[in-house]
Amino acid sequence: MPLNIIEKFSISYMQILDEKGNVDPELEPDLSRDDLLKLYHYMTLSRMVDSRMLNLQRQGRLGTLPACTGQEASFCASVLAIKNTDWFAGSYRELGGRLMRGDSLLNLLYLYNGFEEGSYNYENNRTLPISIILASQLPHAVGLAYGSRLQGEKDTVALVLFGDGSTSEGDFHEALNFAGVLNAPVVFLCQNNQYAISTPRKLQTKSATIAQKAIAYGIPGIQVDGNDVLAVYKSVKDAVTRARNNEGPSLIEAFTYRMLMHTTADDPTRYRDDQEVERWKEKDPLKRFKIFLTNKKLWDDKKQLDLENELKQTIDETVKQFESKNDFKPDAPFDYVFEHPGSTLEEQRMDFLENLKKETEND
Amino acid sequence: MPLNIIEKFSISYMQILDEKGNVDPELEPDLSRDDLLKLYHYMTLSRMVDSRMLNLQRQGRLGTLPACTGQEASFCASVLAIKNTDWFAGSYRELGGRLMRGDSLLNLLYLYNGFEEGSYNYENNRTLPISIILASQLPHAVGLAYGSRLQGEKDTVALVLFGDGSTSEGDFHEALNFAGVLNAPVVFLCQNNQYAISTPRKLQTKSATIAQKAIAYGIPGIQVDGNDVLAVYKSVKDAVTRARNNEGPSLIEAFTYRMLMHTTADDPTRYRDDQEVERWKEKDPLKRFKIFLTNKKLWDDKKQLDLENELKQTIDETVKQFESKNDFKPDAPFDYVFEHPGSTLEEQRMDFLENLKKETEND
Amino acid sequence: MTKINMVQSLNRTLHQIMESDEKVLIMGEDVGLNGGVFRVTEGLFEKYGRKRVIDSPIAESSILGVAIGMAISGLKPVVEMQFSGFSYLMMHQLEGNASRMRTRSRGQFTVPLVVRMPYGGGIRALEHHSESKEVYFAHTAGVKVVIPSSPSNAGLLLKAAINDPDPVIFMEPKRSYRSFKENVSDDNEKITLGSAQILKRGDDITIISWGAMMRDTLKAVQDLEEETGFNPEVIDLLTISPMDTRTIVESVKKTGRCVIIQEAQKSFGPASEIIALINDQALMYLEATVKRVTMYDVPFPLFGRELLYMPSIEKIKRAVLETLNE
Amino acid sequence: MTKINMVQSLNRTLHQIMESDEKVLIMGEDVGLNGGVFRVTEGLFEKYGRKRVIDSPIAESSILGVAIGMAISGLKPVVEMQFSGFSYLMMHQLEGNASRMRTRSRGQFTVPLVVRMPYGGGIRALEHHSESKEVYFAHTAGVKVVIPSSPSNAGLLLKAAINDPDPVIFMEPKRSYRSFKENVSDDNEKITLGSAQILKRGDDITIISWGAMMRDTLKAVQDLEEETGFNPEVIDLLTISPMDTRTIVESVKKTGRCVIIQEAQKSFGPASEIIALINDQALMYLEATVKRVTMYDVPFPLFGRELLYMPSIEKIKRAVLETLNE
Ligand SMILES: Cc1ncc(C[n+]2csc(CCOP(=O)(O)OP(=O)(O)O)c2C)c(N)n1
Ligand SMILES: Cc1ncc(C[n+]2csc(CCOP(=O)(O)OP(=O)(O)O)c2C)c(N)n1
Ligand SMILES: [Mg+2]
Ligand SMILES: [Mg+2]
Repeated sequence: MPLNIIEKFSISYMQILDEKGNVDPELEPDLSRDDLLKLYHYMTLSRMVDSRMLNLQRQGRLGTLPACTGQEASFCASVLAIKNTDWFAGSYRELGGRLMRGDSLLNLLYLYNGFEEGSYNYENNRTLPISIILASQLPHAVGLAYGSRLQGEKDTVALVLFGDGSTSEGDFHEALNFAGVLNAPVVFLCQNNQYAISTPRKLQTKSATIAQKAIAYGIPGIQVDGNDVLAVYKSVKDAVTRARNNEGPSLIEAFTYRMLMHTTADDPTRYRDDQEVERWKEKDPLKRFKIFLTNKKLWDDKKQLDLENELKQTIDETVKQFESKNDFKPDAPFDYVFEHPGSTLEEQRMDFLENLKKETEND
Repeated sequence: MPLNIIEKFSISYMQILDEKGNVDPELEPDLSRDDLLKLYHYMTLSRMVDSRMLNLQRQGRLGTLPACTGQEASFCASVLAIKNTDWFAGSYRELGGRLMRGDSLLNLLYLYNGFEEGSYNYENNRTLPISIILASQLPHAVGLAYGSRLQGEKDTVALVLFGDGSTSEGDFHEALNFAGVLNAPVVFLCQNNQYAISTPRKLQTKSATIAQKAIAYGIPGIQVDGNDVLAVYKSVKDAVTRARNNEGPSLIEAFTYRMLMHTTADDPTRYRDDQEVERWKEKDPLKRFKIFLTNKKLWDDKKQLDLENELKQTIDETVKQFESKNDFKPDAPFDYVFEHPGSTLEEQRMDFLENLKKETEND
Repeated sequence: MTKINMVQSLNRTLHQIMESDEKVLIMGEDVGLNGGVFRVTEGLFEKYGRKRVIDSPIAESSILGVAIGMAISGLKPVVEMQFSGFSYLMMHQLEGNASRMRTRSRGQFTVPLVVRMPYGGGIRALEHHSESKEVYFAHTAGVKVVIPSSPSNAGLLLKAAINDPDPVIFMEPKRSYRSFKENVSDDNEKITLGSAQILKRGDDITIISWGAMMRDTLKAVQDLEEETGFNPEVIDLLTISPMDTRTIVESVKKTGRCVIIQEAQKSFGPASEIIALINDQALMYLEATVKRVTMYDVPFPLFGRELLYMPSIEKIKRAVLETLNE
Repeated sequence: MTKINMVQSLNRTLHQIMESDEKVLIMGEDVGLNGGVFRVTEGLFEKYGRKRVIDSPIAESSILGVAIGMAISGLKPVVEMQFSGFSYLMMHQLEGNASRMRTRSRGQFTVPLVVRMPYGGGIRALEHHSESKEVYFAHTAGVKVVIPSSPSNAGLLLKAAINDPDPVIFMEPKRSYRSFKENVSDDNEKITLGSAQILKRGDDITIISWGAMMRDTLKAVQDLEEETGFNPEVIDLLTISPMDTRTIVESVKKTGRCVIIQEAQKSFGPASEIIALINDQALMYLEATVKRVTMYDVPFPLFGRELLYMPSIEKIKRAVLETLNE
């Protein structure tokens, strides 16, 4: 008697817009002109802001920064697939996605200059702040999705982004498993950018894909070309639709590449060669999206130039504004420890301010 | 263009000895007469000790205890498949397996009577003590297996047991993933006894099987009838052979049932009905193993009676020995905090002993 | 009013608050159908259903992690760690997220949740079921740590913790779960987060404790009062962090002597912080060394010896007498 | 001898010990090819290969968990938590297993491993990269906690930690990683686990610190010596747990005054334990309140304000002067 096969699974790969700009018409999602242009706008903005911030960092005007160039399709097209009333939680490598969610560039500059004030998102109160403890935001997304549903929001879902390295953490496992059991409306999007700092994907896990980890939780999993806006958008949209329809969580692996350093403290030449980077340049998400838009007659060189000029100007102005501010309140870290801080903490604040006064007097 | 399927997986189920005692000759493992009888001996011992310990607990002579009845095939047949020089790590629900590994019943009684001394295994120094923090012993097994190999033991493997509920813990995930990446020679055996205290397996995870979780780590996974000694033995043996041949780790789900309470502090009637328990009685691992041995002419009623008498006598004597001992050294907990404790701890020990003296004087 | 024990008092409060506040949700291992291994959540599942009373997978880190998300979404989760000995699995969610979300987001997101956990020794439990690690939590800014000591303060403190807009670690001394009963009322203004309670006023010595040790302390005090006629001031800490410095300091200024009884291991324990506070604000009033009665710096022993290692009535009495005579 | 910084000193010790002891193994995130994010493990991967220098998956709990297994099997793992802020993910493996395996098995299994972790503020790092949580570990029986303060003691202490038969948490003050260089020798008998070091002998006041604060403390002392001619005794704690009580107590008995400088948050911090020890054994020698210079009870602020919140040379000087004049 041969062994009895009791379960069968398969994992698919989706690409719609290939490296040359060709589209698979059968899979092409129905995106409005406005949405397509918005997406291109934010991806371009993200790329430009990334390079500007790295510049500011090199000049000592910002602290340690992650670089996001190359992953724009994966974090922007996924955000396009959810609503403002949905929850969004990320790690730290989703610059353009955060800008689409209403994070202001000015605030991001404050934040990377070491001021908590930059974490406030004035436009959207359903975007969690940057989360650095890897995978720890995944259970939050499960709770957000479940919590909103329980409070009567029939439609709300949560989208959560994280990296390939983060899938090794216990919290990744617990969150996906928890979401499965609770049937929580969450979309888990792994930006597999091939590295966790210096550690390549193959040292992170022996599984052939990240997508197949979904099988462990009895939920759908798919691998998509993470540099293809259409595949990312469609896969997230499909998962969001399932979630909205109470069909539970999904895992998406966006196969992409970190073109630059992990953070400004990192030197990628220590662990990967230039040829690899060159090969991935061919797969640039912006390049092929531009061909797609041009083919659709939605884009041309003039528009490109106008956009770049416009964005450059906005960025310049924001940086100016950023550099003119230096009146952050010194005792702000005491403000939000508790809603009701109690006397010990208030006495510590007084002590802090007194100390500060003495030190200023000494100068 | 349809989606491209990039990976395919399947999960098999193995049963060799069915509930009626029928054997699948094609899959039947080659077990010697001695091994078969040893296995039956320890399974019977386990069952009898379990019931005796529960009795002692009810009389207030032991503390809180887990019950192991019903799972004997899963923990005994798996231990039979490894060598004494292999590492064994379990949780707390593998009584007969521990006895096979040289844990003395006397020591177990001391342990469950609240004395650390009972944790010492005089016969085998490759059996880790009982581990209560769920899934936390899984990474240990990975390190043991890897460490022994690195130190030149070409052959050593580690076998680690845990429950279905423990698969929800982050440590389960991290350990299996780690083992995959390190290609560590470990066999992960999940005793899926359908419950984690009161929580049924289906509230633990949405996946159809525990076995399929192996797919997340790119390692082999199989579900076996956990009440079938032959299937458990063969699956573990196969996994051990792969591990010995540097083919890496495996996950085995032994599908079994906890016939009694979670621990003596638990009342299972609160969360499951008698009919379910009755149905599982039909699947008793000892019952069908006895039919198998009888069919092989290795067993008969006389032998059964002799064995039971012999074991009862051993147990009685051990319990007597256990009850006669009451001279545990009060300051033993200071003995093994550090190899080099330093003066603070030694002063605390003096303080402890002085206090004790005063208290005895007061009496 | 009938007398009830601490489990009943906690359970009663949970029933009341689930009834009156839809935002409250219960989650943890075996808290639903089984009513919790100590039955603190008994009857809630039957009454409020599986959506508000969740039997979670065994995943302590995510029990807190998911609860953080729920809390941000507007709920008030009350989660259970089955035993405090398994709460260390969620330390990073606590230190890194629950305690910081308010400050990280400048008040945009808050985490009004309670983590309940039975803690402490003395009930003949297995390994990992007896520790007192309140310091781990108390040394974590942005988290409050509360420990009731009796049926009557347990319910009130739990209610205050659930209504607090910030994360509260609520440690339940399981040795006191069923060991005595009290009349329980719903209004005692003195029982609020952040306030210690003076159980007895006196001026010979200040005796401070909390949790299960409170009862042994009171017994020791009673014995000594009868034997020596001394007049102690007894303080029940109730909130470990932030600590009620004023009550402690004022008392020690008055008495000049102090004994602290803690179940936790000695070094780096809560008593050390109390001594530091006394040092800061009342050193010159001290007439004797502040005495600590504590567990030793060993992993908590298995139950065969636990009572030898925990502070006992006798040890407390000796420490008080020594301090009075120093 | 050429002068080297702390990173070089640690790296040098690791090279020496990997060479001389086959049992030593390195594991952690990015410790291999990349040589660690601070380059403490640089060159080891190239020399000893991927079997003894393991770039692990990102899984802090299992980095310790797997290392525990390796240690039991006979190896001496030296694992790295990339930043101490991510070490809380392994608290349960530490409290529940590493610290207890010897006692649980009555000495049958031991866990000779070292957990290295950069800790502390002052280098303009991101959130979670600046905390000082030595108390979490020090309040855990069965674990030793060591913190070097200079290139010369770092290497010696690391060697002692690796050779210790029990688990050692080795916290590296990253602010001191590259901020100064020293001549480093391999023999200084005074540098052993469990011993504090008296850096300056004096009798006016005892000044205690450790880690990165040590250097600021020494600068403050130097300034004050020049300005006031006072004669302080300066102690570098080096081992946080178990603490060198004797050195502390003897010094305070002599000076009658004490200032403790800690980077950790104030409440339930290491200084509280030092004060408790002084209370126990030297209270009657005190001529002034023992002063704590600490971080405040707030989550460690982002780097824009970190220097305002950490103990500074000026704050230390003021505290010393106040204590001298009390
Ligand atoms: C719990 C935790 N451990 C370690 C780190 C340090 N760290 C920061 S980023 C990083 C690599 C993350 O890789 P990945 O998840 O692939 O995300 P990517 O940076 O590539 O976007 C590490 C190890 C951390 N932030 N959190
Ligand atoms: C980390 C941790 N969390 C919680 C517990 C409390 N607990 C003890 S046994 C148990 C259920 C375990 O279920 P399973 O893994 O299926 O093993 P079984 O008891 O069924 O053999 C729980 C929740 C624990 N021991 N460790
Ligand atoms: Mg990555
Ligand atoms: Mg089970």
